[in-house]
Amino acid sequence: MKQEIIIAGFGGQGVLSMGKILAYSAVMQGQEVTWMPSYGPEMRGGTANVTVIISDRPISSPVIHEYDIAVVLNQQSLDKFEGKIKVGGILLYDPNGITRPSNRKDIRIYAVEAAEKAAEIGNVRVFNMIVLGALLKILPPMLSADSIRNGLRKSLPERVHATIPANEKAIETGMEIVQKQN
Amino acid sequence: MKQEIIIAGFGGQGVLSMGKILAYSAVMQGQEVTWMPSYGPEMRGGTANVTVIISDRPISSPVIHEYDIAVVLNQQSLDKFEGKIKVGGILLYDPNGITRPSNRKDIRIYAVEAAEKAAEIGNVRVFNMIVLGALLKILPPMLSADSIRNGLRKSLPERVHATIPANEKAIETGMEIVQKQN
Amino acid sequence: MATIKGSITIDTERCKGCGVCIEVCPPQVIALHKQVNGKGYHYCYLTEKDGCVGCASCAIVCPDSCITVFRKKVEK
Amino acid sequence: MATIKGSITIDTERCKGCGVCIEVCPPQVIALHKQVNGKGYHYCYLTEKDGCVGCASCAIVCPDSCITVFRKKVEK
Amino acid sequence: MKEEIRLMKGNEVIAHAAVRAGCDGYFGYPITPQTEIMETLMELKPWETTGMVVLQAESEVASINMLYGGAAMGKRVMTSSSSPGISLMSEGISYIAGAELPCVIVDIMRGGPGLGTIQPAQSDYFQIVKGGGHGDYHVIVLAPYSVQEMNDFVEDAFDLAFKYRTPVIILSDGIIGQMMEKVVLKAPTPRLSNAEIERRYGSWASTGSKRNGKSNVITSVNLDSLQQEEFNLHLQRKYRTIEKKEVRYQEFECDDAEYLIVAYGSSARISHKCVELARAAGIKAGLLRPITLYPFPVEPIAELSKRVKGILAVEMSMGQMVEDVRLAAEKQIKIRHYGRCGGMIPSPNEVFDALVSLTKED
Amino acid sequence: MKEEIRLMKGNEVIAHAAVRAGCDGYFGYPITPQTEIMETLMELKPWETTGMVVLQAESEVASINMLYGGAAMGKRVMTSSSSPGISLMSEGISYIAGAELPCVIVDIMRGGPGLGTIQPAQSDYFQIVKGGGHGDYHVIVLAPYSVQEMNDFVEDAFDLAFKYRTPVIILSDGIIGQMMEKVVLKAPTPRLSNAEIERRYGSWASTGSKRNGKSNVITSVNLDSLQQEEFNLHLQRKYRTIEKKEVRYQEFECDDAEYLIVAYGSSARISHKCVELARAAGIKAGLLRPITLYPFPVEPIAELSKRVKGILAVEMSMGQMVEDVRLAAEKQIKIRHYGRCGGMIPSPNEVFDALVSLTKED
Amino acid sequence: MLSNIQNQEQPVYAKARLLTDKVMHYCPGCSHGTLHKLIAEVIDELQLEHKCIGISPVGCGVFAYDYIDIDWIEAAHGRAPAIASALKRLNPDNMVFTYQGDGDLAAIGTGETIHACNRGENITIIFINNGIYGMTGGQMAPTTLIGMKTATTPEGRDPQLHGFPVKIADMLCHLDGVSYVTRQAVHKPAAVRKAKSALKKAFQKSMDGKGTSFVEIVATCNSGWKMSPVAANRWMEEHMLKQYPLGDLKDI
Amino acid sequence: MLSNIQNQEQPVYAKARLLTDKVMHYCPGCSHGTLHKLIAEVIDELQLEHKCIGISPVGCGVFAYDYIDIDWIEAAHGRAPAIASALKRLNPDNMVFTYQGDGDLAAIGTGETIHACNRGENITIIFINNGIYGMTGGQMAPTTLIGMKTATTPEGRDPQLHGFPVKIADMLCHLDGVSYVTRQAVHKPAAVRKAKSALKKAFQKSMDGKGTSFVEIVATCNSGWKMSPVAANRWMEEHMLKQYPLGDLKDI
Ligand SMILES: Cc1ncc(C[n+]2csc(CCOP(=O)(O)OP(=O)(O)O)c2C)c(N)n1
Ligand SMILES: Cc1ncc(C[n+]2csc(CCOP(=O)(O)OP(=O)(O)O)c2C)c(N)n1
Ligand code: SF4
Ligand code: SF4
Ligand code: SF4
Ligand code: SF4
Repeated sequence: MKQEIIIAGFGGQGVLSMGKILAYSAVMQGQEVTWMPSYGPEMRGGTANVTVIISDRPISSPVIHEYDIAVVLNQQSLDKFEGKIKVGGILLYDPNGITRPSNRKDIRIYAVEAAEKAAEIGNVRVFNMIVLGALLKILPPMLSADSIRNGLRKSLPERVHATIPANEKAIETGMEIVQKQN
Repeated sequence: MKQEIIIAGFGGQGVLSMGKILAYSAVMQGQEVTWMPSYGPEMRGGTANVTVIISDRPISSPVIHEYDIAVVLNQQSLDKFEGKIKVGGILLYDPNGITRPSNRKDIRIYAVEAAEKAAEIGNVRVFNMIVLGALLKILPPMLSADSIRNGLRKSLPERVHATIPANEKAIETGMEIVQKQN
Repeated sequence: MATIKGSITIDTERCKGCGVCIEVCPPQVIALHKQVNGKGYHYCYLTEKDGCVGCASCAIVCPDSCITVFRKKVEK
Repeated sequence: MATIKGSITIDTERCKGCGVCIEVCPPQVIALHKQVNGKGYHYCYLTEKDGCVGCASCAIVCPDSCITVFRKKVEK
Repeated sequence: MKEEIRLMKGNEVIAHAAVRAGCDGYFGYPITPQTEIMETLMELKPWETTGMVVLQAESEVASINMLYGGAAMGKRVMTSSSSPGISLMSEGISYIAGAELPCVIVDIMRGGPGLGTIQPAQSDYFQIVKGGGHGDYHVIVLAPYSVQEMNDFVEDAFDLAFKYRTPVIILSDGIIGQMMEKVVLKAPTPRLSNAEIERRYGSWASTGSKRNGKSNVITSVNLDSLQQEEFNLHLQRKYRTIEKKEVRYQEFECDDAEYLIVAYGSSARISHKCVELARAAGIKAGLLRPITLYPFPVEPIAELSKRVKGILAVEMSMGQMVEDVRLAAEKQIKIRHYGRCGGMIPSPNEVFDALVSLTKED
Repeated sequence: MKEEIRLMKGNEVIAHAAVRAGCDGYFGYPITPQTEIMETLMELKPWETTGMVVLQAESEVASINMLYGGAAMGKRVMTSSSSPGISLMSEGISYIAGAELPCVIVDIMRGGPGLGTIQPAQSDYFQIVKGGGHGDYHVIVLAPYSVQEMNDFVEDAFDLAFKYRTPVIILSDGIIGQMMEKVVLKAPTPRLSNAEIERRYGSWASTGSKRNGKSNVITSVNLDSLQQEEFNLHLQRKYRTIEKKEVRYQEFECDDAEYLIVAYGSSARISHKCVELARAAGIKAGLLRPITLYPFPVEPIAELSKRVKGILAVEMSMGQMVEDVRLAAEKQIKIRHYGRCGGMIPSPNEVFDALVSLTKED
Repeated sequence: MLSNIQNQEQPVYAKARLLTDKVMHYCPGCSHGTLHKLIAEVIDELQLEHKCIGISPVGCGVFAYDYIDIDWIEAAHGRAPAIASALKRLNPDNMVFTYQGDGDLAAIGTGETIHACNRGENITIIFINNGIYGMTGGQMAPTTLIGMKTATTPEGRDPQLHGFPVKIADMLCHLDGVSYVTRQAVHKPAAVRKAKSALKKAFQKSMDGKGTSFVEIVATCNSGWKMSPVAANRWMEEHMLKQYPLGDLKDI
Repeated sequence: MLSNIQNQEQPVYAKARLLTDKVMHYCPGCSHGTLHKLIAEVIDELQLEHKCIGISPVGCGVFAYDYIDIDWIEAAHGRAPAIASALKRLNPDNMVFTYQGDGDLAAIGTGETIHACNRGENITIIFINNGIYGMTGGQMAPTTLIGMKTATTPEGRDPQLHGFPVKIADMLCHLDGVSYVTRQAVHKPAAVRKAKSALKKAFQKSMDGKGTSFVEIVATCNSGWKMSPVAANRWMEEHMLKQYPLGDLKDI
């Protein structure tokens, strides 16, 4: 079982830490992972993305050219990665940032109104957790709820552990509100 | 016609400038020369030497392992270069710095009491010119008096040109007092 | 008596919503908009058309040179 | 009355004949020798055996630590 | 601290591994994409636990000379930087080699020349492996290809550094430095006291102790050419030993390979995937991954070059390591190079295409 | 100033040649064995005649960056140093290459590594020819072997530098730098005005003039990897042109040679003598002397390697250029290396002995 | 009424002519932008557009060349003053200035700064002191205040471990080659106006061959400081200006 | 009588115990020799022989390790303070000092000097200011006096071309990490005695963790100056000490 996932959006949307929680959850379950970010504090603005590979066998290249799943949080990212989703793969997006949705027929498309929901909850910080929840929901079943809980705990620095319940709640919310589009 | 000459002594004995005058004289006569010094202001004291090659054909290596003529002005230099004089070559030395003269039979040996003479003249600065005179005397005849005069003029910076007559005089003295030893 | 009337225009696509201009506006007539521009920033705008005194304070401190200031003597 | 009598020894092979000691010797009893040492330097020497007052000035300024100074109280 | 499984960036791991390897001091200057090494150390505050010193220097020139100092004292010291910063260390590295001092330098390469880009590259192979500084010297170069190896090679590097009294460079790039993988952090090795250092490695370091009345001097200057030559020959003998004993490499699917890819570090990761693609496509490809770039795995490549039909050197550069492959390969077989540069990362399918072209040459 | 015959040190000649070549500025820092270059310039006071600037910098790092500045302005600028000083310039050289700027750097090599010795050596071949700095770049390297060439190559170097917008390094050593030979100094070329520079070389320099309303920017940074890669590929194309068009070498007695010596700079002088000794002893030896080390004379060596029985690479190093000889030589002929190091100079008879050994290997 | 004014009148304040239309890459509220504007204005007002060469640093200011439409040279980290020295000597008619952050100028470039000043190069050095390394993500700079938290001093700068905040401008006053040293800020309209006069004076002195001018701008890096732009300006006023008080330090 | 005194008494002044028997490579009359002696004496008197590490420079002092019998590290040109910083931090019990010429410390090593001082490293920096580059054959140093002839200023240093003599000690006083700055000489017995006390104080402060001590020794390089040793001492007194007056500059 191997999943090759790209998560992409604006810097500041929490793309990298979402990827990290996902990856850590897999580690907690004894799987192999690679988490490969775009980087560069030397460059302000622009988009950020992270490639997460989860596998039960050692992973060769952390750099890949096509994905099982793409999570895109703005139009630029959709434009960039839409064509790189494998046939039969999954696209997950938040309609809020998207002006021209995908019309690929050979993939499964899901939407999650995470930005809207976060605003509704009154905590924009949990935006990426809602997206993560949505992703976990549509991911082939490989991560147990326990692993995710542990992954979350391991990923966040001690000083913000107080926010864990809110985050867990948001993940659940995401799982609930994700919607198939095609 | 080619002459491979080493001149060696203490730093401060004027070894390098003696070699330069010799070399410049050859240049004035249209010959090829190389002048290759030991160097290093970064190293105080110790011995200095210069290899001068004069030839009517282009010179390949400025670095050589045996010499037609060796001019040595202290014991260390004699010890170092005595064995590197070609059979039939020439050794010139000032007995003043030498405690153990050479007993090679296969070379011609000359002495010049340059230090003594310079002290006598009352101008220690001309010491090396006296040695140069001696060397010119015993060198195979390849440099005209004119070339030497020109070489001297070209070698010395303008500001010391007033000393030229004294130097020329010293060269003549050297020519006069050089003595064959074997 | 003549008073000075002013006005500003703001290049809302250049604006990064830093809010520095808001701070220094003496009559306090600049604010951040609820909407965001193409880069995702809440841009600022003049809240009271007639409130601007044309002092140019906002424009002087704006790091992104978004603000153009106009001024006119108006006979009261 | 007791006076101080001094004396120095000079490591003539170390000496580089710089003459710095000569300059600072209050009774002026050091000079450069006409002869040279193994390195070709005119080394210095004490010119008047009884002239040294043992002040150590020469030794203090000697860059090459060539000079050893001795001192003794002598009853006059 | 005990053995632990963590998910971490390569850069962070270097910091953790250094503390756990009993490193005595780290000296560095910020530069992307490796600044997390120093930042992690500052978070870890090892001066409060193991006593390790962590100092942000005023420049890379200062860092490398601090390293020189610490190494001269017999301490386990480390610095890290990226391409332009490493260039500034050239004189210092030559000094450290010339004074025969042990130390570890981590280079997380980015694209050059000049200020270039902060994205990953492998275009400093010549600089690191052939010698960026002046003089006849070598440094041992380890090329990790996973976050786990970023961990493991730190202690290995210190061991090699002290065994041979030589700088060891861990040569990696922005991919391995910035990516996270699962890593097993080992239980810590305590720092050594001066006395222990002396017992283990002999008394050559300038610790100030003058223990047996004999003072130690660390220097790289010798104005007597004969002595300097002798010293150089001594260095060369040491390098011959290293070339004989310390070569490390890994082979994947080489046994029956008809085509060989040679690649190190992150390029080897990507090439590994390419081998999977090739095998899936029925091409008998294999990968030889040099782990030590100096000493280069000359023998194994020579051996394989007798058996395969072609070799593809894959680097994120315009062709540097390929020269060593050419020098190693024994007969006139086809040797091709595939590279991206300037921060561009080759994807496995590009490498696959290059491999296919190679198989199609007559 | 007019054409003149003089007896001069190689170092002095560099200074004279620079002034006569219309050099606009020299920036340097003292280091043996090349300080006479700056000293001679300070004696010549060209600022009073041609207007050339001569500045003693605070360090080699400052020198190379002054050079970068002058070059960015489109001026003919030069620096000089010796091994450790050149190491300190590594970052700057990479920047100059990365910004595609023309300049001339003179390196009078001494023995390393570290502070080493001030005596002659050729142990910085790797550093200079393979790249001391980071990134995929090359510099043109000229290796004079006489004082006359020290003169001639200065103007050549400026011409090449501007033709290709690249740094050119004159790579010499303490022998050629310190020795005197007869030299013909050519009549001076006047310095170019900004307008003339623009006419000749185009308007890329940052002169401040913004003549046609367009501002010029000199930079080596590009955070967009695709663009940076494109730039790198552009550089590579330039290097291919240089490799095709600018190779220079000289052959002595190679026509009927059975044994070939390859040597550059002062080693070539010594090896030339060795060829004389060999011919006298009935050994058909020849010498190929690379004049450009980059681009290396690959073709001619490849050609000769088909005909001769063996090749001896002679360098004052422990074996650096010999790698390029190995890469160039086409078939499996014997290639041996003879070198001295640490300031030791091989004498012609030593080289001869090494050649004789080679002839005796069957 | 409003559009009325705008239509009838020339603007009294508008984007400087020499600023390009490119949106600057700086974070919202960053002092770099304000300073760029002033430089563009001063060059224009002194009619130096066709004489000016700017040297941009390695630091957030690296791309200054994209924003001010004059000739530029991008320097290696810390070396701008060496480059500027060469330029001005090679062509004394040019107006040459460097633009440098505190890591660039006061850490890695200390030597180049001091020696250009000591030689009295007729250049202007503009020094943006924001107390942090912005571009690399907020590490300690030599100018970081005691107690200030950065990525490499997560518990605040402790002088025992990390040394003291350096007042480089004060040190430079000692050098005979230096003719003008001033410390300014750009957080308020009045400060901006003063900073502009200072820049103008510095440029004028450079063109008049008076020696080196050094204009320090105490600045914010709200990203690095992890504050809002407005809060950063306030923090700067309260803390930075205590250590780095504004005003002329030398003027001869 | 003479031999009498010598036999009976212990010498009142003799070659320092920690000086080796090796004849120093310095030119006759060079201040380096005198200073070496003082350092050897101070280390002995403070009983630091088994704690001391000296960092020798690239410059005439490079072989200091051959003459003072303690542990040494030979630094790259200008970098001694960086090395010393690392040593002292890695082993605070050590007494660490650098020994640096003016080219080494005030030209190429400016950055390392200033930042070690700013960090307040508990080391002593000994600075031999002879106004010239001795080892490379007498080129201009940052400290060369105006008008002084050197190999690179054959007509005398002209500040327009070559900048001004740098008073680095005065600049260092500004740094909060610096606890003691003094300028001394070794040309006369009284000066030598004072220089020795200054060194002692500096070493003591380093061991007491008071911050950085900086001991400048105004010195001669008679070879570089092309004077006899005695004339050089006189010239130094008349000219060098005017620009570089002796005494303590900071002591906290
Ligand atoms: C030789 C070298 N070292 C380090 C770096 C990494 N680097 C880029 S910018 C920077 C410092 C930026 O800080 P500062 O100069 O204060 O400017 P700011 O970004 O705050 O404006 C550093 C260390 C580099 N590019 N080159
Ligand atoms: C990187 C580097 N640059 C230059 C040199 C050459 N060099 C050796 S000593 C020296 C300067 C010596 O002068 P100073 O520091 O004043 O000491 P002094 O010899 O006068 O005691 C220089 C430039 C070097 N060895 N290394
Ligand atoms: S100061 Fe400028 S960028 Fe900031 S909010 Fe106001 S207009 Fe926008
Ligand atoms: S001071 Fe010392 S070296 Fe100089 S002359 Fe006197 S004893 Fe000799
Ligand atoms: S990181 Fe700091 S200095 Fe850089 S642009 Fe952002 S606010 Fe400005
Ligand atoms: S050159 Fe100068 S500094 Fe060096 S030993 Fe001689 S007198 Fe002393």
